[in-house]
Amino acid sequence: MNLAFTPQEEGFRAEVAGWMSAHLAGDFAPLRNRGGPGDEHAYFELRHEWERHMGEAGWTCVGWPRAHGGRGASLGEQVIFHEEYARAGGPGRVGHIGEGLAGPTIIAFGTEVQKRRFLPPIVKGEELWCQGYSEPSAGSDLANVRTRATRINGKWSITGQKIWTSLAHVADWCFVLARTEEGSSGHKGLSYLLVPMKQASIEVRPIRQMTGTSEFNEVFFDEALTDEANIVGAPGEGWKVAMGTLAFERGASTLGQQMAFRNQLGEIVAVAKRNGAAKDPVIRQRLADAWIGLEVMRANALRMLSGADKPELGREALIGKLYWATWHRSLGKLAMDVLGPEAEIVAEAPYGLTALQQLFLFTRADTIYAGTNEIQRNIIAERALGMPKEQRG
Amino acid sequence: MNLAFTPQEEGFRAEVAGWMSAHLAGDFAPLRNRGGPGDEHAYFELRHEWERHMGEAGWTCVGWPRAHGGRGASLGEQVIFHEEYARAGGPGRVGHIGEGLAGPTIIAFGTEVQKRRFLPPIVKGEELWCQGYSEPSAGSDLANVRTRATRINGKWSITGQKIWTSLAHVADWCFVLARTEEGSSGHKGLSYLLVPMKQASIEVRPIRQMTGTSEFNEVFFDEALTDEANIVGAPGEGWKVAMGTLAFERGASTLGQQMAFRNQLGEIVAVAKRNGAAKDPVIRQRLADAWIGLEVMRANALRMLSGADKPELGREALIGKLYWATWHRSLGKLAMDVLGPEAEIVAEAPYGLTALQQLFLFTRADTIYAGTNEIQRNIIAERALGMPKEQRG
Amino acid sequence: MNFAVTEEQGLIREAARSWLAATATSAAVRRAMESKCGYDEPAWKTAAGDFGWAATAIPEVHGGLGLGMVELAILQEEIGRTLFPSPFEATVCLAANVLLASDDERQKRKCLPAIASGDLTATLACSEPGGSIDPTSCETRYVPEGGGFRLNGVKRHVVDGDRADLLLVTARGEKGVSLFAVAGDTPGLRRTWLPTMDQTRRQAEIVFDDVRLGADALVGEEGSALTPVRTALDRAAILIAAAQVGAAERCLDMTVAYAKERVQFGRSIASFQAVKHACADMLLLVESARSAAYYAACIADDGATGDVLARAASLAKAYCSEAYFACAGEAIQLHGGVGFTWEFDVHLYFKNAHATEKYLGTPVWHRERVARLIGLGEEAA
Amino acid sequence: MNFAVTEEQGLIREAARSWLAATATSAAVRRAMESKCGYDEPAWKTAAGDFGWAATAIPEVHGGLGLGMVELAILQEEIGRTLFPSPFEATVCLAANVLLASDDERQKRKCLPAIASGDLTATLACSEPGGSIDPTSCETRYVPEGGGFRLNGVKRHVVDGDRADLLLVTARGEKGVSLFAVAGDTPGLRRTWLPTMDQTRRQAEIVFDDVRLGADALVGEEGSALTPVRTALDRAAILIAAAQVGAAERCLDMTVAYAKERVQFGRSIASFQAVKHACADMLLLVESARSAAYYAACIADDGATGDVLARAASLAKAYCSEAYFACAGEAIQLHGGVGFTWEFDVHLYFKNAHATEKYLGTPVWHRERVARLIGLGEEAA
Repeated sequence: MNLAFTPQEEGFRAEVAGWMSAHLAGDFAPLRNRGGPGDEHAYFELRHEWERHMGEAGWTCVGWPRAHGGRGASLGEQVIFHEEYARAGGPGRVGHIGEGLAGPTIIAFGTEVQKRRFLPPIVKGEELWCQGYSEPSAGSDLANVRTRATRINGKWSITGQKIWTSLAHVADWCFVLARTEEGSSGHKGLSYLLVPMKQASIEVRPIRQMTGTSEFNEVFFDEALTDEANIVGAPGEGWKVAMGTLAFERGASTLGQQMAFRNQLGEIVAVAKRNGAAKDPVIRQRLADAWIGLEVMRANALRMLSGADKPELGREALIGKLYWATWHRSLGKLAMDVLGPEAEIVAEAPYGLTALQQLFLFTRADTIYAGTNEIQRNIIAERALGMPKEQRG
Repeated sequence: MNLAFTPQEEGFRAEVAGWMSAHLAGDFAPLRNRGGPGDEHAYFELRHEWERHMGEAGWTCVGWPRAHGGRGASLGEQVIFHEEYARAGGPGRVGHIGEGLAGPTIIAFGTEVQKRRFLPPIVKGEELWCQGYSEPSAGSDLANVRTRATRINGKWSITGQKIWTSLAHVADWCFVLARTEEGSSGHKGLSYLLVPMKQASIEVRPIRQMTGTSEFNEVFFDEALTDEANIVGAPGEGWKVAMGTLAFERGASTLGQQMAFRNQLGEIVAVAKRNGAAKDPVIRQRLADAWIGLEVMRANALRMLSGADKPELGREALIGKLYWATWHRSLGKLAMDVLGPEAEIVAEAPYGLTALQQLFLFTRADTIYAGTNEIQRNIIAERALGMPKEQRG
Repeated sequence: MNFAVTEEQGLIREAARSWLAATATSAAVRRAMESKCGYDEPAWKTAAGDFGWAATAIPEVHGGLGLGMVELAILQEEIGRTLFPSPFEATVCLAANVLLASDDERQKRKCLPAIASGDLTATLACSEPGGSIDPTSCETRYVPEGGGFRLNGVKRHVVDGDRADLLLVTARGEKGVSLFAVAGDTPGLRRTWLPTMDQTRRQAEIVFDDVRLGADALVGEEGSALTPVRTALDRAAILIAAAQVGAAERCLDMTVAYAKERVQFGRSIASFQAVKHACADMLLLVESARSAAYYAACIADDGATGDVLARAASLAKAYCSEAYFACAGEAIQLHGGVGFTWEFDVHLYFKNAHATEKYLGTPVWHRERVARLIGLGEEAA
Repeated sequence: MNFAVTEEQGLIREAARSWLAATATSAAVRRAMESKCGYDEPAWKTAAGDFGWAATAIPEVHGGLGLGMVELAILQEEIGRTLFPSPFEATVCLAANVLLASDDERQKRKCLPAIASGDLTATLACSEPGGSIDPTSCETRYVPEGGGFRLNGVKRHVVDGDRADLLLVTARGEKGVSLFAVAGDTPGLRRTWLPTMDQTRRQAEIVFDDVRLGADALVGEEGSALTPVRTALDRAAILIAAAQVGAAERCLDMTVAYAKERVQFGRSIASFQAVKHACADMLLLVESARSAAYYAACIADDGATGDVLARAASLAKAYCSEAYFACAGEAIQLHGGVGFTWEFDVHLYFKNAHATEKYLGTPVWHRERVARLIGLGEEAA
């Protein structure tokens, strides 16, 4: 057990920092500290350009195996990469669903043909992905999938509705959990399909959130088509593959997320010092608590990733979502309390929120999407502690 | 809606205060601020003497109707009585189970003969009561009663075990919920029996609590007897009567309890001023919060009692137990945090706790006995909000 | 002593509730909050004038109904329940209360009847950049000039400050902090709407740039503003607390209704113990908040001022603010995905909970004041 | 960088856990805590001497094993799990650390081998009435006298202060705060056991009444005590945090086991969502506390001192203290009635959670220190 970086790792740090300072400049300079949840619309095209630029230089998918086009970075190097990326103000990545979810799933469960077809465009930042799991009537009951897919003429034909799909309006591909066995229910009879988004039989409707912006979408599939070969895993085994994807959500990409959190906390601390809130003993307690919570979150992630070679998910991995969502939501409220009465005033009429207001409002969604806090507690109790499952009605 | 006291009520206040200052003196002086949960053993005999003394002067059962020997005090007068009793340092009452639970139950559900037999000794402070509801295997599942009673020769013969029975070792009578219909289960087939405690077939074993003291007891009934007439309500209707008793637990006696809380908070504030903790901004927040919580608790009680003539229990009555137990438990922790490192040091070896340490440890039981916080939340959700009941296994 | 609502108070509540249920629908509230003026003027005229809401606590001698804080609290609770945007808070809770607490019979005669009839809207312009609600920290200055006064300074976070007909303004002069009644259209006044996260309540900044007032603008004696302003702020805080009660209860009601109807895992989610317990905790907060707000309103109706009123106001504002915020947050959580959409109403309450928590003193500020008032002395130096 | 336990560390843990499971049973812990000495002396000899626990982090040159804070944290986690009463905390976590952090090679040569072998017990006597853990607030005084020193003052809340063989005592003289190695049986020393709520840890008051010490009692230079004492306090705080992790996890394990076995309403109470969620929250706290404690231990093993060590120590102590207290409290709650009996073990952990939360700085104290160390400047004057 050792948290120190080796000289070799420190060399890698210098390399990342050097590249970032040289390249996040010029035309890319406006991207500093932009994008990410709550700011996903900012400079989208330019950020896609940035993604391709990173891909060319080999800075996407740093944790992927070299065989699949990644950099094969060690844990220490991944930590360093995310630290330096954030320190330089690297923008929210538009390719994170491909790099963090679709790609690792295809690496783990896909065919060689799929790997050759789909991985390189992710690594190069060329193709963007979105996730088609949630459905309106399902909510946290992820297995309650009503979207159907049937095989017709060498194609899968998909009909149904997905919801809470971020980046759907810009994505090239969507991984869709669809029911392929008629009459099946629950976890059974589902398949994991890769579906091209740019087709007329798919309609994307943005959902307006409490922030006034539209981070999420509804996606309507009306006999949308994809090649028969674009199924990951066997037909009917979609649930197993989908659970694999969710596990990757707990992977190294959390380090990047945490660096974004660090920047947010830094901004709040700066506000507190500017407006005098930093002298308030109660605010000081809360800022210190937020800092402690973030460091502990990082330590949790390092423990999880240090044990990533083990077959089963450690208990520290199961708590990740509940932990960060709850911490982040508190941070949003803390930001407002540091601001005091000025917290109310938006940046521009009629409803242009400041970054910290976005944080405050958007973090209320954090404890809901990708498994509510309640569902997370069920999962922890059932999987980590072996307590009885909730009864279905 | 009006919280001001009338001149007449203020006259009553003077009367109570005058009596207390004249009588809680001399031989009774050591009783000031003693007794009550966590200190129930202190001066027990003298406190029983005090109970009789109060009874003679007409200061027990002040809220009971005059017809049953009470004082028929109005809400305002009851508030005043409890305020002045506490202000004078009146000791924890040894007759509170008779006055608050057994008596009101007999008034509501008992026969005339029972009223004549049992009410006067309660009013006079002569007979003490205890409550026989909980059983070891039942816990919060109050209806899971295994204690059986059968009718033999004009008597009820009772066999079984009760637990968490305070004052069992000193009580003259116990109201016992027993199963009188063989083969029945749950709420059905129970009867509410009044059982004399001073008989050889009843054994009382104290339970040692985490405080080192024994507030509660196990009570073993081995063919214990009581007269056939000592049943309240019809055979098999014990559950309804018992629920009535629980409702009385939410009655005016909460005012007395709250005055005891007020004295405790006062002591903690005094400690804080002595040891400098009162200057600590975080402690100040918590002390203010405790004070606010107590005042709100009082306002809840006044609302509940102001609507006491209505048939159904108001929502403000259903929250009472959850509210006070949670508040009180926090107060115990606050007391320790105000004391700082000295909180650890007991009053005398080997395990003689200070009053505030008793408070800290004993209040952990508050959120458990008489319906855990979890059970209280179930009750609130189901009765006040009409949400579905928990399924039985 | 009796802490139950009287029959008359019950009727006031029922009338307000049923009218608001029909008038301040979700669609109407959204229309009003996005409109230029920020509220539905005809509806306000009906409520303030025809129903006498604005007249409630104004003495009969000044054209009012002569009722009290409990009745105002009832109206506020119902207003809060629907988030009905209106000048009620600024005009009735703040401005009328500061006039009532002053000893200036002339100004009362001049302003109160117009407020009572619903013809005049008003506000109290007291807070300044930085947002302290203590009137002693006033940095807006005045100097006597030609029999009248000249004002300079900035007020900020003034509720309805951009639209109220009459501004009651604190300013500091040689004799201390004084109060002035200033018409909204006085030359030299720059009023700027500050768009806010909670769109149901309006804030403004008001810049006084050599604003000249006549001698008759003064309210009370020079230097006498602190007491009436503090009384009005405390009474307004109690009334904000009452609005928070109604709004918090609406969050609970929406949530319970949604939970009963929403099915997941083959069950109504209302059958999950986690949902039940969260709702039970909300109920505890709602009912306790109600007790807190009406307790404080009764204290105010008993004629309390100074520290006694301050303690009751702080109790109510601290408790109800946190209760409301907790309920609104839990309401979003239990609504799940739809809870953070613009389409569902929950977010309106959440934003209002946040706005009202910050307004007229945060819970932390009020607890610190309580700490002093219950005898803990001053904070550490 | 790797944050997984090594194979060797895993073996240390397994050995400690299995021996403690057999040795520090509930009955044994209760026997020890009620005994005159407060711990099981033969068991301590076995662990400290035979197993080398006391030698763990002492350099090989002084008779130790030359391991580090992570290994000590592992032992503390296992000790905490059983509440094994022993001199480990005072002797190894406090006293050895202050000697190691000093630059006095003579004292190290003299004391460390005896500590490493388990023959010498020791403690750090630093805190005084009022309980501040900052060594700069030291009011115990010394004056040079006849080539040695004379001490006067009172130490309080000294862990093992009544029974340790050797006391490392801070005292203030003309040259600042100095450290002295004082034999427990030195004349003039009055050591009084202070019986505590948590009976598994012992506190004492030590009165220095004209205690005369030889010149060789001094540790390091005169006036040089602050740095080694602060380092030792921070390292000890990290090790207390590690013990809290093990104890908190034991609370969780006891609770889950009890919940699975206890039937109410015809169901295992582990099937109630409220119980499941409470246990899930406990697990989150336990695992995060583990991360916090070992993170800080790694920082210490990287050789951190001063502010970097302080920040890590405060993080660990604040987080683990609150996590443990929450878990112990929840454990009582979920055990229901039996949870507050003397017979069940839960109360032992609850009391220990409270005692260790207060010890070496409360969470509030540590957070305030963190606030300063993350650049928030000083508190308001």
